[in-house]
Amino acid sequence: MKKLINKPEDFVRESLEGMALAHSDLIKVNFSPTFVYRADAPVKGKVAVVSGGGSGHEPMHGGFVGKGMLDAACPGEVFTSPTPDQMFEAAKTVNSGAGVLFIVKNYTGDVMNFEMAAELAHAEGIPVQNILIDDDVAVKDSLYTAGRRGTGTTVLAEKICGAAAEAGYDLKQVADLCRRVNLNGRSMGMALTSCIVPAKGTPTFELGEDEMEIGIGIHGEPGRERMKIKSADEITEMLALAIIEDEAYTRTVREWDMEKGEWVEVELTDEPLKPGDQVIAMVNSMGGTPISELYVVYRKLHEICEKKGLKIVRNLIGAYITSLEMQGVSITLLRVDDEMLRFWDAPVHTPALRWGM
Amino acid sequence: MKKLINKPEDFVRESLEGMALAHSDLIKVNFSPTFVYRADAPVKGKVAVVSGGGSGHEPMHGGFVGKGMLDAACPGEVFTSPTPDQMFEAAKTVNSGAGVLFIVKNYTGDVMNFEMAAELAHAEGIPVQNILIDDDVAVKDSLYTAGRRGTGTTVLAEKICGAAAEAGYDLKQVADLCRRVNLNGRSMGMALTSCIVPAKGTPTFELGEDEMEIGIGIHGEPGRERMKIKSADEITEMLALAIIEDEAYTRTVREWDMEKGEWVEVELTDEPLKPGDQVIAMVNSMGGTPISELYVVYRKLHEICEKKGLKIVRNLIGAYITSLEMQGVSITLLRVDDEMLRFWDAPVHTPALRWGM
Amino acid sequence: MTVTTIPKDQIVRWLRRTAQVLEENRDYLTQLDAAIGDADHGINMDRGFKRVLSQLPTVEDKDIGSVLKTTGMALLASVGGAGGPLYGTFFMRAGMAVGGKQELTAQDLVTLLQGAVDGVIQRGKAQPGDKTMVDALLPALEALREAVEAGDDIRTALEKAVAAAEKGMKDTIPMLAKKGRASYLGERSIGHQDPGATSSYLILKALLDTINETA
Amino acid sequence: MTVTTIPKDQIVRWLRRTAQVLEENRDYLTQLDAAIGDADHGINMDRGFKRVLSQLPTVEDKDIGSVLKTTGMALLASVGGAGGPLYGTFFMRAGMAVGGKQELTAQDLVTLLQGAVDGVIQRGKAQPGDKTMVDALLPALEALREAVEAGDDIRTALEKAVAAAEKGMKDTIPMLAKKGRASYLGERSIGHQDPGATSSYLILKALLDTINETA
Ligand SMILES: Nc1ncnc2c1ncn2[C@@H]1O[C@H](COP(=O)(O)OP(=O)(O)O)[C@@H](O)[C@H]1O
Ligand SMILES: Nc1ncnc2c1ncn2[C@@H]1O[C@H](COP(=O)(O)OP(=O)(O)O)[C@@H](O)[C@H]1O
Ligand SMILES: [Mg+2]
Ligand SMILES: [Mg+2]
Ligand SMILES: [Mg+2]
Ligand SMILES: [Mg+2]
Repeated sequence: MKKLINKPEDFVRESLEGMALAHSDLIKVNFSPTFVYRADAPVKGKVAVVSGGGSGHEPMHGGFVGKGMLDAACPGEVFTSPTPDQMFEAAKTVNSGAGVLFIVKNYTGDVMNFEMAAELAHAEGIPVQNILIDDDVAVKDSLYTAGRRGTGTTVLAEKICGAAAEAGYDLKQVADLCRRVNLNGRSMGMALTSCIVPAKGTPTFELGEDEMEIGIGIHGEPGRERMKIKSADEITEMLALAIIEDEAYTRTVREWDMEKGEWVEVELTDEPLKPGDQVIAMVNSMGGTPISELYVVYRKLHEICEKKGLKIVRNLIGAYITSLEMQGVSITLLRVDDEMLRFWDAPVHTPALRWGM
Repeated sequence: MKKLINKPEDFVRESLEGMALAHSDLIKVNFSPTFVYRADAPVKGKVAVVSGGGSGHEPMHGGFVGKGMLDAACPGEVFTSPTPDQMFEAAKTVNSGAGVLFIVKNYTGDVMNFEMAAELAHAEGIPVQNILIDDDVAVKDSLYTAGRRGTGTTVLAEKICGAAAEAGYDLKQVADLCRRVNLNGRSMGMALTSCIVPAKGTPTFELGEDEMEIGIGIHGEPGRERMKIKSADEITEMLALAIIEDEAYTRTVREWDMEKGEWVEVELTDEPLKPGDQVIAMVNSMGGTPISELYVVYRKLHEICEKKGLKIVRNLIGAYITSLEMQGVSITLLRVDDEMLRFWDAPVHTPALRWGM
Repeated sequence: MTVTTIPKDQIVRWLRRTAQVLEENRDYLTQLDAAIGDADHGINMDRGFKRVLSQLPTVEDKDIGSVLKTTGMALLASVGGAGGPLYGTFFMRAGMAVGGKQELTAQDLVTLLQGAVDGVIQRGKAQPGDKTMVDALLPALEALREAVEAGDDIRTALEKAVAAAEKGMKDTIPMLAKKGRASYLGERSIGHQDPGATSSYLILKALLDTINETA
Repeated sequence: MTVTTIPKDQIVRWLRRTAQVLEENRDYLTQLDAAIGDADHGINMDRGFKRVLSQLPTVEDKDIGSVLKTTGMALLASVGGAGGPLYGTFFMRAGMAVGGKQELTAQDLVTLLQGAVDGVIQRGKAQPGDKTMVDALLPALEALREAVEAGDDIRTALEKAVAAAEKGMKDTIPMLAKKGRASYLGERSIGHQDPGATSSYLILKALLDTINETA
């Protein structure tokens, strides 16, 4: 197993310890239970934005804790959703009284654990909202699956909602904005190589020397289709068209009704992208793909968007939501309006994303 | 070959085209000859800082072109030094009259090509200085080799000298500062896997499943020693101690005498690190190693520096000077004084490095 | 020998045996999860039951309900993923179902498993046939109930329950997953045994083996 | 048949043949460079001579000096790495050494190679034995000069020069590199043939083959 780690069981902790040492001006890390939080938390009067998920997707989420983005992040074991006690303790630590938004990627484990955490927070008197991110167009239907997975849009939602919270939005407003970001964001990814979960020590899946996997998840789950490797342009076209030509998607999600103190089912439908839309385009490395290749992908994506009448008004190119050392790429297109764009542009200072300060 | 590319011979161009599209607010790219330059070049009254080298080390150097860092970068083919015409055209484009500093990594090819470029620039009446970066402690002697290679310190030198130029330093001052940064910076790297040069299509070297290469260069050149993979802590210790315990190193370099218009040989000696020194610590991915592992390395590096009485006053952790998709890490320690630190902290806005604006 | 009650120390021994069995099957379960999931189920369950082991000493002298609830809490706070809330709920609800007892009758065992399986279904919303742990648990519960109603002793009833769990586990192989991570695979999930159904079978079998050992 | 002069069109044919030979040996040279360098020498030289091919038509009707200098400039602007400035200098200095001639005598050929090799040594500062292209070029130059001084015709003299280059190339195998990228390997550079010495041999051999073809 070719990794810079010590014992696999120490990997997540040691990585977080390193991050805490490197960014002590921005973040602190709590252990047992484990969570990363803003060094200046709780920030008076501000809604706290909290996310979390399995480790192995770094810099997400811990690398996005700081000014203008997340107040806390709860890292689980590698590719394993964190546990409710982590989320609950994080919420207690960063809640300033204005409440907590949990941004939850739609995976069975994450959903269930964050639901239990919301119940705990509510019982403690903390106003809480859970908003799901389910943007992965590789998953086609929601009736016969656990629904679309949460992938790249998560990064953009964390940035935009973090800025809105910083700007004084209340909990309902931040939650509404987050839901709206999710309904406007779509992603799809692919892998050239499998990653290796440290505790397992061998590749999660085997790909032939000339094979790739399309529609991969961020946990090294097999994707929708395995095929011979194609050129960067062809791959970009497959991913981009799957996103751009995706139909309206309807799903039923559970959200927390703060008044009633119970879960309510909400039906949500998004609107396909259409000519004239303004988008933020993210070209994301799965971890092992260097930025030079991401630019090759961006070049083609730009061309396709132009042809389709989509205007890329901002871009984010790099390794933001990864699968350990997996080689591959994911593309996210987020249709934005002025409000989202304003919060995108707002200053941010976290270990992994920084501008304007 | 598992890469997101089209034809190997188009890789460098297409990657640069993608970068230009993504960062049109910051940079422009010229082709035939190829160079990346600041969108607002030439910047009136400012010394122009120019670097270059083989491609495959992205984001270096093109990703460091922008406000507060490089004025231009000349990318060669993958792992192949660029040619004098690229450097000369870049110099003509960004020279505002205050002259051009060429920051040159010490590889035979880079040195010879930049020397020819300096001669061309001089002939054209452009004041020019070439400063070598040779910081790789894996290379022991300078008498029987081409001398120490230029590695991680290059990134730090480009940031610091870029800020000094932005602050109004004249050519001699920027060159002197660059030389001083080089004499205070030391690096060492290692590889867990080989990279694949696109045009070649197969790994540059073969490493067994349980092997690693210590003291690797950034071109996939074999390193000093091949051994069984060790733990992250042991690897960090090997690299850090090689840097910290390195003796004074003396080399003769050629610098350009602007008055005489000829090359002069200069003997330079650096001073070993000693307790009490303040350092900037860079933990750099060779391209395929994810940031989670870099933090594991940083954790141990921090501990070692503390034990050795070195104070890490700033850090930079990520993929900055890479070897395509190679997995591995390099460590750079740069002893800083107040002047260097001030320029390090100064605002910078480039595709790959950004803070304060 | 007929077994009419399960005393608390056998419940504790069951949990310890489960920890051992899951350690032994760590790679096997993980391998199953690699095929249709994310290659962590065995790792997660092993980590979770190690935590259970570390907490058992603090409740060993309490009642069966406390032992099981503590087990559930330990799993909830250490397993993570889908398995954590599901098995956490399984054991917490099992504990709540039998309350402060020091030993369980055959009927108590039915009540326990009923509470546990109800909890899993409420939490995860899986239907039979969705290719989840429910496909091992529900047949086991039915078999146990029928056997106890028919007058079988605990050991015989459990033997039937475990056989049903094993069959349920194997029956997941041809199923197309509709819940959890495997559901993303669609048709490609067919032909693989569900890791969660497998761990459920192992956990139930560990109870039978514990009883056989002492009986 | 004795060959007493090399007309310009043979020089042009030499350069075309060199382009072809380097294309054929692209992988071989790259493989040699992979062992002790950075796996690009063949790729670089192939790219460089493709550029030469594209520029030859613009100078074909000029003198030999112009043809060679254009070749050097094309290499300088397209090869990069260490090979670029070295072979760029090689051909530029070769061109400068023979100036405006339309054909070369044996003595001209010595002058040409002398200028070329001097240029490489001045630019790269390599000593014989440093395991570089100089180890093929210098013996070739010596052999050529001696043969011409002894009265050999061009073909015989070139045969000796190419043989010396080949021996020099092979002699780099046991050498420890002291210049260029291979020098970082120290002892580990021993046992590998230098890629630059190999390309130098191939370039000289291409000249001999061109002459043999027409003679
Ligand atoms: N909604 C659900 N209801 C019941 N069981 C489920 C559900 N979703 C997943 N499972 C079970 O969980 C198992 C996977 O557990 P685990 O690997 O620990 O979690 P994760 O999928 O989060 O990595 C599956 O094999 C399946 O049996
Ligand atoms: N200082 C030098 N003088 C002469 N030849 C050299 C020198 N340094 C390197 N070489 C030659 O250059 C060859 C490598 O060329 P190439 O691979 O194109 O460049 P790079 O090493 O920059 O990748 C070596 O095999 C050697 O023969
Ligand atoms: Mg998991
Ligand atoms: Mg090279
Ligand atoms: Mg799993
Ligand atoms: Mg080379």
